[in-house]
Amino acid sequence: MKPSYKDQETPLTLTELTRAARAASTSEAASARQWRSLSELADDGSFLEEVSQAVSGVRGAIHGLDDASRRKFMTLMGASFALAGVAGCSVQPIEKIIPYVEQPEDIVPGKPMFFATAAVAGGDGVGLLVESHMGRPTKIEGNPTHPASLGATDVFSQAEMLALYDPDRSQVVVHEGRVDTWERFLAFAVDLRDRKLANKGKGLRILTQTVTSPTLADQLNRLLEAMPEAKWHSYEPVTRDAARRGAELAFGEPLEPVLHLDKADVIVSLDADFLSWGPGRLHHARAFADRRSQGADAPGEAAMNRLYVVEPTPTITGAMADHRLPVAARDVSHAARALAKALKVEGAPDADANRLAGHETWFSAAAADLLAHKGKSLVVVGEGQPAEVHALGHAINAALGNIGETVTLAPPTTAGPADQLGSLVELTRAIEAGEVDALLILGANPAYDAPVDLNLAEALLNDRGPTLVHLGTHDNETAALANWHVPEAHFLEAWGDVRAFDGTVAIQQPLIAPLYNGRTAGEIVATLLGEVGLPPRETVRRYWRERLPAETFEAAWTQALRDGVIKEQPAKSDADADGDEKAKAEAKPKQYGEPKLDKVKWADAPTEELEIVFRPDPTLWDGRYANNGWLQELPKPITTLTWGNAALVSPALAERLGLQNNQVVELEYREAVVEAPVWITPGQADDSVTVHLGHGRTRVGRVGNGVGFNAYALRRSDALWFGDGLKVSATSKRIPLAVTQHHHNMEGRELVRSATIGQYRETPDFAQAEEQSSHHGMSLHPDPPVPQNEHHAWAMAIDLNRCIGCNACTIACQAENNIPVVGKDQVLLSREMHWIRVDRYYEGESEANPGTVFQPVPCMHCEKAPCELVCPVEATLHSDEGLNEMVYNRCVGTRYCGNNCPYKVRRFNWFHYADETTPSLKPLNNPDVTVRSRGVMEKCTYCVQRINEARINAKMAGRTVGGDEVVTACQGVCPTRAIVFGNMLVESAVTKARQSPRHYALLAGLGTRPRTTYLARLNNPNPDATPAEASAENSVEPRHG
Amino acid sequence: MPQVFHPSANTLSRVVLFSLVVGPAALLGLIYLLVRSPYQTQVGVVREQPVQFSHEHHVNGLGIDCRFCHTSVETSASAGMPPTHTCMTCHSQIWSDSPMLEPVRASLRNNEPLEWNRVHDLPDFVYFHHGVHVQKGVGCVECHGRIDLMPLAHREKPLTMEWCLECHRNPEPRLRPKEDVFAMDWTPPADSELARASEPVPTNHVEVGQLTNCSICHR
Amino acid sequence: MSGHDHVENHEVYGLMAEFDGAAHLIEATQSAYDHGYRMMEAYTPFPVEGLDLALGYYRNKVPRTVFAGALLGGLGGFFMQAWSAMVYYPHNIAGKPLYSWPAFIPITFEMTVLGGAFAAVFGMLYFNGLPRLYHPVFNVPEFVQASDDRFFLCIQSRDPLFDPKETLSFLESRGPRVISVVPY
Amino acid sequence: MAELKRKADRRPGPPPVLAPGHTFGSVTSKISAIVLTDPYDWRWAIGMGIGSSLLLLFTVAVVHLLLHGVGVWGVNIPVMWGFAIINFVWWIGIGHAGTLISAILLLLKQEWRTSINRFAEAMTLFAVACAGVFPLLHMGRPWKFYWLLPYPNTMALLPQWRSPLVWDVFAVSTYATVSVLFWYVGLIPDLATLRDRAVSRPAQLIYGSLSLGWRGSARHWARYKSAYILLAGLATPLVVSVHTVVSFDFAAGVIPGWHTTIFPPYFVAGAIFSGFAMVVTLAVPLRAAYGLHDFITDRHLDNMAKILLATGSIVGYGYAMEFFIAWYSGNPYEGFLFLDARPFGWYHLAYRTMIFCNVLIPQLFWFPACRRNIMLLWVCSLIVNVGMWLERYVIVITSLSQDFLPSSWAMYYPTFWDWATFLGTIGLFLFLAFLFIRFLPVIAIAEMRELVHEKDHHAARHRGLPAAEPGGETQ
Repeated sequence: MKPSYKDQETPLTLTELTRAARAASTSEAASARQWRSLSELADDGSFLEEVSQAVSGVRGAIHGLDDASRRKFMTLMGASFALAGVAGCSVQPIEKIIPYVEQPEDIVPGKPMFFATAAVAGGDGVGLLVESHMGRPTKIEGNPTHPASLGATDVFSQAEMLALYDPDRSQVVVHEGRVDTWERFLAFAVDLRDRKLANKGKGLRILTQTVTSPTLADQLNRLLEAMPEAKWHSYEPVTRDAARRGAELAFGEPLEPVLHLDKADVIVSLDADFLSWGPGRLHHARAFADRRSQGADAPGEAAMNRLYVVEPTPTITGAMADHRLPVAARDVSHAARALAKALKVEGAPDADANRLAGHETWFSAAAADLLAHKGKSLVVVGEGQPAEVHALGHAINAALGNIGETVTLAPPTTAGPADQLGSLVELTRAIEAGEVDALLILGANPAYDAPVDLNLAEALLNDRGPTLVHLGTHDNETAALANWHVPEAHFLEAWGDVRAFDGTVAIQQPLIAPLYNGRTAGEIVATLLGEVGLPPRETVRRYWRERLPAETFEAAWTQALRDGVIKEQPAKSDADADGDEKAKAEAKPKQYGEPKLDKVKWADAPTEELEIVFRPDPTLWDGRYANNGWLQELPKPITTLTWGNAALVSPALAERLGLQNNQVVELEYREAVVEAPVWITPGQADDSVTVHLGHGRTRVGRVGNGVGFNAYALRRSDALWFGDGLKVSATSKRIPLAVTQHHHNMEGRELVRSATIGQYRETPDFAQAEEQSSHHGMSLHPDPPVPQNEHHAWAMAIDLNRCIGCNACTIACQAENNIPVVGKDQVLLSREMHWIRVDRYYEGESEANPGTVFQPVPCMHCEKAPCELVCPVEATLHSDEGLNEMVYNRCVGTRYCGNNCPYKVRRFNWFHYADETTPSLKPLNNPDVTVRSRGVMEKCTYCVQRINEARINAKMAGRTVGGDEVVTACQGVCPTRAIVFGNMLVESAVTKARQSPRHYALLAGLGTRPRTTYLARLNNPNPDATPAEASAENSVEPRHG
Repeated sequence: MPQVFHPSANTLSRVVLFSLVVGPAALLGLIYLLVRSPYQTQVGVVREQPVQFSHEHHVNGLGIDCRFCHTSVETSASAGMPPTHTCMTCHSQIWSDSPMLEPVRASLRNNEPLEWNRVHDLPDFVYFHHGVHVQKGVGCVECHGRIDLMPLAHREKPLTMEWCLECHRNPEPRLRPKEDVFAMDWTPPADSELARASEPVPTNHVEVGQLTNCSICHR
Repeated sequence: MSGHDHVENHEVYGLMAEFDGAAHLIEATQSAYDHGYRMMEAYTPFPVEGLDLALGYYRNKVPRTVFAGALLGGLGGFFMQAWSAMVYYPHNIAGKPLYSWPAFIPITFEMTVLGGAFAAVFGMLYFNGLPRLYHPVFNVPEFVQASDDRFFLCIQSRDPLFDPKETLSFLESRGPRVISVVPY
Repeated sequence: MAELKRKADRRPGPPPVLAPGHTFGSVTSKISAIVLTDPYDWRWAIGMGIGSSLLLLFTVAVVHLLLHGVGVWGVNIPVMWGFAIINFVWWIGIGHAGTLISAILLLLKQEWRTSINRFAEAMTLFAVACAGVFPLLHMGRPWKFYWLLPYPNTMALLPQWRSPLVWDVFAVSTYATVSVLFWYVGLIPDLATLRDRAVSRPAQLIYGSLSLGWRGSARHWARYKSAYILLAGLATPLVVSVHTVVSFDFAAGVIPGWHTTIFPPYFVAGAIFSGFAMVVTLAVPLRAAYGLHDFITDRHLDNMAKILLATGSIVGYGYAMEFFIAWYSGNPYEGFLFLDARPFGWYHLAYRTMIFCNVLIPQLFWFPACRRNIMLLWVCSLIVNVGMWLERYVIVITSLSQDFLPSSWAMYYPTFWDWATFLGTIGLFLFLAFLFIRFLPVIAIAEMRELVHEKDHHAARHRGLPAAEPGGETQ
């Protein structure tokens, strides 16, 4: 194939490259082959050397995998993937065993290892532990020692696993549309450095995303010292500018609030989705849930927190609220004012009464509640609210004496410009003025996600535009405009460090050498600093060697690599306010004086118009995950929408405009027009239409291209999060939206059981309704037919009072159990494969503001499983430890079990869903789980591979498995610890849960005796709530039989 | 003339009728035998290997312990295949220029691993853990036969589910004290054979009931 | 019986008389039986009641064969299930007892019917000595009518009383339409 | 009832089961002529054309299915069974009339069965053949179907005997086998007739060997009769058992709308109902095409109409009881399904049409006029066929699409391939049926002779004369 490409004059597209690569890649190591074929494409002999050099660069870094073994590890895996997948009958084909040439000390074939690193999402770090099978990362877990993880992860960190192996990742250096090499880029970079040193960096601009990496920040600052005329801009489409500017207004300096939900009895959220958006969300979720379940296990004590939420569009935070009020985003500011007035905050302006008409009592009740809990209450303002609301929020918290108690203030964890939007605008103007001759875009994708009114793309394209260097994981919209595109290394391939919401720093260490020869931002900057060839690992080490006591450095460094968290010393002079925050966050916080409101200018938007509300997508975030099949197919909380976004409208608005679900409307905002399908969303504010960012990518890969519509096309720098004057006009077109739940009402069935804390105290066993008790243990055959294991009986309990419906369990399960992605057309046929789904039901009469409850549903592992009875071939039956086993290779696919499952948790391979052809996806599979073939049933196994591993280890050690020793994937990832799993026969978390008065089994009346059971949900509504709230209250009536 | 057939037709017709009934049964029997034959189970079939490695010579002749090459057999699911390096520890000194060992030297020279053809190959959906079997006192010989007497390695047991179950249902006769696991020629002491042979079940904490759960091997 | 006759007897299978109707055939057969003939057979286009009795045939083994077959099938079916569920590989299926006899009933029943049906058909064929595609009676040209609207009585030469002339005259005395010799 | 009586009195008497003036010879020649001497028939050609083109569609559909997997059908989660099982139950139901007519009516000495049992049995076989393909095709891995059979294997596993699907395998295969035997045994004497009347050598050889050398000897007849009666005796409970077992496929499930004890009786009734409807659907054009009015008389059609009325009403009663129990039990899930989802929900159209076709239409047959109006009868039989298909649709689809957890409710939409497979089996059915009509006697000749014989005996006894042998008059 070499000549066929050599003759080509036209530039090669990425897809051509990958196709070529795939053609070349045989059973042999996929990535290695791709390099080779690509080097042929590049028609450059030096390519192979470059590869091996890049490799030796990380020699030893990959925990002892040397070049040879690294080049072979995939082949080794190749064998075990051939092993995955259910083979047919007939004689087996001969298999190869390929040993190492020289076996690394610490690698034991068949035994996984875990390494600490950290994910960086929108600037804030989440500590991770990554499972690695013989040099091949397969699964991500949270790092318990990291404050932003506490052992849990969000959906994004889970999906990073797939992101790493994404076959559509950019794989080669591209120069002017032609494949090129890193050496040639280095030549260019070195030349650029010389030129820029000459003119003090005039005309050199660097655009990054939010940077919290101390090392990278240090590198950039050193660069700016060397080239004073150069400028560093940073832009994040989901920026926290407002929070920082709000603090600036109130305190005179840009600060970031650090929440301490564990101390808050009463929380008022002003459009703040603190459970799923913003730094430390996992930390907050845990703290919130812990407070939520105080008084839940023993009805006596009552310290359960109470949550008021005011928000334009339903979020999972709103779903957890005891009192939720949907108001337009523009009116949240008035909600804040109303509270401020009620709390007599001086300088607070009057609220426009008719904006909140009918809800006065709501606010008075909330205000009273806040007053009653001075110092133990908290007002949180959302990222999507303008600066003045944040300022007002600070004032209210100050008035309530919460600052320093439930919220502390800290300098931003982010380095670089505090006003990111401002710096992007400035950059754009400079480009337009032709003042920029070289622009380095490190990771950012402004061509896609910059506000539309900046016309950044045009500016870059016009002939006075700069030489554009783009570093990115994908050959994306911005790369298309770039003169140089350099593939960016995934963080699992890279050295680095990252700061968490509270300032804690975690070291990122690579789990594997760059699959696609990617580079980090640090490496690019290093070249400009003249540190060519300095291994990235050294860059990081050098930074920390300067900051940690020399004598103990090596120990500290190893410690940091093992724990994933680095112990900082009080900062040295030069480094920005480095060390302290962590200390501050815990110890007595430094005082920043009383917040003042005098500098605040109170904007007032015209009312009586539709407003458009922009939100980061719950699963694609700002679009960076658009090519991630797991996240595309992950149901979005609340809407359960997959594969695309929609214009969310309230039932009332839909009524008014005569809109139906799936109907396409034209959204016209200022001059821009976008076509979007409608999804009618109960709980949406009537005048607000919410659109999620991150969809409608045009150049990201096979998965993400053209999915959904691009909401950035409506987003303007003066209305980053919401704006008035949206025009909605219906069309006759329809775009079917792939939702995974079509029916939203429990039909009066006792599926999710809930009560107010008051009702709970009266009748603690409210959840154990008659239908349950009466049928309990009723059976003609009470005893199992075969002797049961006397040591182990596995069971799972899910605390609905803790579950926040974030769907992390679903994606963690997908990652652990090789669950395939099926695509939009299959989801539309309701054929999604998720083993654990999060059901969402609306409660109460009010469609405008219903109660929302979540219920994760994995396999129930019924002791009397209806599925087993009807299987004609014993493909599903019971183990002596109480597992409902599914034997894929025995299944003939009659689907009778699926029909007969009352919980509908069984999933069927209608086609051959598993992707066994894409080479780069093979290493992704968990070698301990069979890859299912076409025509077989599958379902939750309680992560039987983990049970087996634990059992085997225990047996080899001559002991029995501990009650809580086995951690299922869904349990491990859960931010709120809503899921407990273990052995019912011994003292364990699950035993405890099953004794709780809130304990109940789903559809117990059927006598299936589920091993997966639930703890009922509790709400803590304000007794003084007004009749207006009655509708919301209905949602928390206990429902007996 | 109503007589349509020749007298021979009588015999013929009866033969046909008979074979219609018996034929299918015979076919089933044939298949039954076939799936148990070496054609299917590959018992006794020697596989072509890059190097004609003789267990007989190395184990029986030189008395090298299994674990010298299969290092992780006691701890891990995979017994582990010796890296080229291991071979060269000796063969850099002895037979260092034998043409038979050229592939090994080439491997080390070019950093290209040797590619062996798997002899004991379980179906893809079966998960076998060497470590636990060794720890529970299942001798190598139970599954691999007298590999120490094989000049060229081949399968001695059929490795069918039926065969696995024989032991999983009734492990006693096939267990031995842990220290004898690697002794290829071990036989239960003559005195009260069965008693001594089944004694490892309690001492090695084998939970027999558990061994027939499907998920023990299939996940 | 004379050797001469003996030879003759071996040249013909028997003498076949053709009658118009069932009633007529029955009375002819009856008298033949009374006359002492035993080795004879009547052929009709449809089952004629009483004809077999007239021939002195009343040992029909088919029913007991069917009973045996049904019994065999039923027991076989039940024990196959019980054995494999209880002994061969006992499983915990939905917590149901290993010996779930009620669940075994349908298949036991089906196997009973199957066994009986096979016994009925193959038993009938066996006792009838079928298939027998070639048979001397087919050598009689008129015999085509046996499957249409004619009724035949054939006295075989194996019968000790058989004597070409006497038997012929006896048959003639029964007033048939035609009498033909059945060659081997 | 009284109404009926008066009508009956007003009538001179029911039409005969066999037109007068027929003799052994006339019966034999008339029926065997269809196979042996009748010239090539254009109506047959058209029918065969339709049949085989649909059969071609079937082949395409099956190949497509096997290449891609059951996902090509509209089945989803929660509705994991779709057209395949609906069609299976529908065909199996149709397959009941044949054996019922031959066996039960034989035991009940219903002489009117004689002229319709042969093609009714044939219809049974072909229907069962059509039914049989669906359980195979609907499997995720059809090539593993043999795991449902008990055979010695290296996995040390036999089928799971508690699963109704395994019962199905045994019930359906037994039913097919016994029906074939029963049908073939019935054919043997007629094959002999064809052998003797055939002119071409090949025909003689083929019919000859198939007739196993039958020569109609009295002793053979005796054993033949007892074997035939015993087969009928075995087949009778078999018929009942087969659809009972099929109904267990649903009744053994926990799904509301399935988990009910009334299923066995009302499935069996439904089966007979649809079976007879199909017999009528076939008999009417058949007798028109081949002028068999003498053998398939209005008496037959009248009786079958009455059976449609009876069984249709039983089915109606079944529906009513489901309704009542759903309300009376107070089970919320049953209640939702029967009192809400089916009559008013997503599938109310299918449900209401079903009631109309299966319960209301048959009520017409209270009126003799309707029973004797052949065209009307035929149209009604078609409607009933549709109705009974809808019944299975309602049972399978509505119950599954809305069961216990509202979160997993979803609708079911059949795809092109669902329809192709369904129509395809109709093609298979027609194809086989037309082959049968062309090459085998559609009416049991020997039994017709017997009928003639008995008729004349009765006639003779009435006249008090010795029976004149009808055989005589032919020459």
